[in-house]
Amino acid sequence: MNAAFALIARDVRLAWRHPNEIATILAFFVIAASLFPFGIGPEPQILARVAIGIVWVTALLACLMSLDRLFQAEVEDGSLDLLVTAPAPLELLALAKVVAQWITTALPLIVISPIVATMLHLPADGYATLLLTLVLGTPGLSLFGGIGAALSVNARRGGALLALIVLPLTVPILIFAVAAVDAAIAGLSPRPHLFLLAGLSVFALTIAPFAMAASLRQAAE
Amino acid sequence: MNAAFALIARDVRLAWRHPNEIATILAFFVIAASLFPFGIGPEPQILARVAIGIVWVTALLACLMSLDRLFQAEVEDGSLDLLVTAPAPLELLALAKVVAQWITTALPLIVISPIVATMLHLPADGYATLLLTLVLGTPGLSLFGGIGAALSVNARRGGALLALIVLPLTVPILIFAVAAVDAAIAGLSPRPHLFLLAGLSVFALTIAPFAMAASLRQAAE
Amino acid sequence: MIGRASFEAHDLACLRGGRIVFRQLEFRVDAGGLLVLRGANGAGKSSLLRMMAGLIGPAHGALLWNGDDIADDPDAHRARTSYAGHSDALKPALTVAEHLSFHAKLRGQAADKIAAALDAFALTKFADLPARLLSQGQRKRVALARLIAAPAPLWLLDEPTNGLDADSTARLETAIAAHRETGGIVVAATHLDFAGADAVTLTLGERKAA
Amino acid sequence: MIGRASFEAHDLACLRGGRIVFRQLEFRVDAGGLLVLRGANGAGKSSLLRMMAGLIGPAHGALLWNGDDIADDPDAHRARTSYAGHSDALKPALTVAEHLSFHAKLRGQAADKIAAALDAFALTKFADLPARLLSQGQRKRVALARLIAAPAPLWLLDEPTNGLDADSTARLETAIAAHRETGGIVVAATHLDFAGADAVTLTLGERKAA
Amino acid sequence: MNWHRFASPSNFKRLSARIFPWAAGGAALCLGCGLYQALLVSPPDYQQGQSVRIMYIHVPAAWMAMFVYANLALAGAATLVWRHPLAEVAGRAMAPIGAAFTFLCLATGSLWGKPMWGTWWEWDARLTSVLILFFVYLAYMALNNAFDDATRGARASAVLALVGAVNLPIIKFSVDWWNTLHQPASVMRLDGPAIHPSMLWPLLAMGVGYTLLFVVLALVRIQAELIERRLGALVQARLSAEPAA
Ligand code: HEM
Ligand SMILES: Nc1ncnc2c1ncn2[C@@H]1O[C@H](COP(=O)(O)OP(=O)(O)OP(=O)(O)O)[C@@H](O)[C@H]1O
Ligand SMILES: Nc1ncnc2c1ncn2[C@@H]1O[C@H](COP(=O)(O)OP(=O)(O)OP(=O)(O)O)[C@@H](O)[C@H]1O
Ligand SMILES: [Mg+2]
Ligand SMILES: [Mg+2]
Repeated sequence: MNAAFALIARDVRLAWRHPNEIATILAFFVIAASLFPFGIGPEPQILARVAIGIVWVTALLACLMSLDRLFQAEVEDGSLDLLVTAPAPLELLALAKVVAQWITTALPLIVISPIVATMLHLPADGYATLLLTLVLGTPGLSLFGGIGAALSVNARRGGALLALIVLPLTVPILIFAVAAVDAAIAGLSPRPHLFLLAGLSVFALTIAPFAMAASLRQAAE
Repeated sequence: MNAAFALIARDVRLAWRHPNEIATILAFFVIAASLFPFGIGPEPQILARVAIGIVWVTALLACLMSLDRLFQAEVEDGSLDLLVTAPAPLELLALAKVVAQWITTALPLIVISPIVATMLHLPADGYATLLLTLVLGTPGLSLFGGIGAALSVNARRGGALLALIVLPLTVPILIFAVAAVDAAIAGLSPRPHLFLLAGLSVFALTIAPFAMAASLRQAAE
Repeated sequence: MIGRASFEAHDLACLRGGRIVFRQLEFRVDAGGLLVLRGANGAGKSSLLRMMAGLIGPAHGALLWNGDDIADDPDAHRARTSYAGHSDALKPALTVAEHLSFHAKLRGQAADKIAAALDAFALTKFADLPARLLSQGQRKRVALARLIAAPAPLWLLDEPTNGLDADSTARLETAIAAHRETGGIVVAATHLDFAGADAVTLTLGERKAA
Repeated sequence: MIGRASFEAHDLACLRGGRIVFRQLEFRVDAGGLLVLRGANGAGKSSLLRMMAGLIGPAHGALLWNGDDIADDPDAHRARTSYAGHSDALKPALTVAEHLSFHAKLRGQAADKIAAALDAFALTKFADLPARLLSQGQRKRVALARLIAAPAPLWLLDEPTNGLDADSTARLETAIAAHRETGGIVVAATHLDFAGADAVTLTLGERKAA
Repeated sequence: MNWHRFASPSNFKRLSARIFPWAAGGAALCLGCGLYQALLVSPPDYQQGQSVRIMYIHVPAAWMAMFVYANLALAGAATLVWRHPLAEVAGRAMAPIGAAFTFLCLATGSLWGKPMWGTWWEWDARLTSVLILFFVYLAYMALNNAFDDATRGARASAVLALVGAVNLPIIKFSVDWWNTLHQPASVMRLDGPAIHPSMLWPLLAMGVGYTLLFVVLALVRIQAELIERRLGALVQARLSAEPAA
């Protein structure tokens, strides 16, 4: 356990020393989301309909960008060898890396998402649920993304391959999250969708550590 | 000049060595673009309105993902030293790397973009203009992105500039491209927008080689 | 500290990329022993060290610690093994001290040997320098200082003197001698002369062995 | 091939990260000469080599080629310099032969010395192997083979024997001797004994120099 | 039962040589009869008219898309647990076939959707989950090919095949769990098929025919892959054998 906490602390510190990486991802999030008013025209009622979708898709893509190097960087500088030969379970260490990635990427995205939602005229009823879906859904994104990142270590065209692996796995998260916010805006209960969302994240949590550890052991061979 | 061609050939070979890599990036584009209907909802008339925006955001993302490591990879394996100490002008070599990136990423995207546009129900009048905007605009994306990639190699100096300057630089490209297609769909002439788009790419071409070479020389210190 | 221990290989074979790198390899080192791996480039020294570290599995045969196959209890084997490979595994933005204390915690140990580790490789004055400012040899010394920061009975060193100056090489030899005195076992691949009392040399890639 | 040439430093100083690494450095090598750089880790050998390659500028003083400051005509200096640093600069997916022929073209030369370069470092068998399958020493040999694939009068070698086995070290010494015979100049940083007739040794980081 | 006995390449070769003619003949027979029945003999639907004939292509293709994926996941488990090379090769060989069946299902479904639902494509749960299945197949193939080392590619894609297996129940039960345009199961049901025998028999014949076709294609691809691997190993051994010092 201590090993995992040490790894989380190290990764958060590393991200903190390169704040421009987080800034890049946040800037991508804001810019990608603010592009849509140009594409759709400024009518608030149409914007409002697509707002949740845009927030979620851009959040997903931004998350993906930061996952690209999650394990690849460890392989390239030789750190993976040290992680694999450490006496702590590799499952736990892989999970710790995902947690650190979530803290440094998803958390800032969640914090600024209300701003983006406002830019897109999301109806007032949707904010609370939007935040809830992000809190419940992004762990699943990061975990499935972690599987993709571990699988694509040392692969040719790692980035695009990662997207190809992760996007289909995360589509259900996207669908339930959007459905939940839609329900809230329509005055219905978002609860069933939120439960499914939480269920997906829990499911991801149960399989991701094993899938990541298995792939990383192969990568270290 | 020969050195630049050799570098383009090497990078293209590295990226396209195996034909399935092209497939990977194309599949990424298709999957990323088909994510939006999951988020936005399937109504064709709304999809049609955001189709151009989606194609362009996805193109930008694909570009960013492949630019991320454009120079960083050269620094990490020591190749940058060989490029900087080669008797060819560094401006030309940096440009060659961007050209190779454009050939391996932007070109396949342009070729497949009509399929994505069809999935998103883009009105028929928009296709020709969409292709034109991609042909005129993606060089600008790659070049501005190349500046960002070179700047972010030099983490100490101005990595944050990537977020603060380069990403906003690409926004005008997106705006003019979307405006051009919108005009074509509305039956207006897209020409003024296309001229502006071409102008931006030419502007990028005049400054990018010098900006990239300057940051790379600093990075090699 | 470690007591009696033995590390041995029986009929070991290594396959990389579908090709046999070595086979029918045998050796035995006891507590306090030093095994020096020699052989031409590509003979399989690094592969053997990675196998000893549990990073790759043997294609045939087994590695035994105190007579037990290390594959039977990989957790215990990882706890007793410290591996220092070709790469330094340094993060440019982290300081030397941060690297060492992270490594100790990663291996589940208290971060109380950092000062000793810095001292052993004359790194004390670089403790707060980020790794990106270090020279090649200084980086290598940080990688080696990990061995002291998080002690383990079995040291696996892949060309540890690469890039070290004479003074640092002497410090490494001192560290190895001290480790062996407490009953530790050291396996080191090298192309150079390596000082060490009664070291066993295993040369890979010779006709007899292949 | 190269004729009379000289490479010298006058009152050279190097600043890294706001700290003086060395100053008042003087040396001179003539055509056919070998300058061996020595000094403890962090003494500034790599920094000096990078300065000679034009990668970093001197904080003070100048490097002269045939009496002209190399900073006056950096293009000409790059054309005459071949730099082999700590890193191998290999792309895992490219083959050994592809690396060498790319390097020749990058330096504006015909790719007709590839076979000779492969032969000089016993790499002919590996010509079509992707670099990711190579061992550490084999990688280093590819990096060194670049010197032969794209000839240049001035060789700058940063710890070139790191990771090489005895046979490869001998091949490197042969290559250096052959280069010097044609009037080439070699500057090499090393911690080891380096065979070379009438080599000039420059030791960095000694009190006198600092 | 000792599976390893069948799994050695030479035993596999003998076994597949024995199966092959029967499977190929059976596939030809079933597909021939099935298509004849489906396109000419069976009655047009009282609601759907002639377009119901797409069903005989579409439905077995959908079954195969899922069936092949299940095999892929099993091969993946075998790759990871027993590390058997034949499982690796089998996964690699089956994936494109499964992707082709999935594509066939999507394409025929889309063709059928136009007359039935008035749209080529709808983002409905059943359709979407099959599209995801197709994407997972693509990702599997890309990952399998993304490494120089075939074993590494096989193991990485095996992990993906297992993770992606959750999609199978979603496809199967999407019509029950959500309100979909797509109709619920009428053949593969616990309480027996609810479909007229004149349609059921040709459908089942097509299903058997597709399965045998899959077996034939998979055997051919596995053989080809085994030969390619042996060649690759020979070439690599020649290239990288360094003379002993
Ligand atoms: C691209 C669009 C479509 C896709 C991806 C799709 C997918 C599937 C799948 C996966 C199954 C297998 C279900 C199972 O075994 O439980 C299936 C069965 C079936 N589909 Fe579709 N389908 C599509 C369009 C259509 C359309 C337009 C119709 C006709 C209205 C249709 C009618 C059927 C029927 C009758 C079955 C057999 C159900 C059974 O008896 O079990 N499908 N489809
Ligand atoms: N990029 C850098 N920025 C700032 N300082 C640096 C940088 N690289 C090296 N230094 C510092 O400059 C000094 C000289 O480093 P250099 O790499 O030249 O030493 P060296 O003699 O090659 O040592 P070694 O034998 O370890 O390779 C060291 O003290 C180092 O800390
Ligand atoms: N990842 C790999 N995949 C396939 N083959 C490899 C891999 N790494 C190394 N090899 C091959 O295995 C053999 C042994 O390599 P290894 O790195 O163990 O040699 P070594 O004795 O450490 O050499 P060196 O002295 O150059 O470091 C070499 O022929 C090499 O080509
Ligand atoms: Mg080695
Ligand atoms: Mg140095």
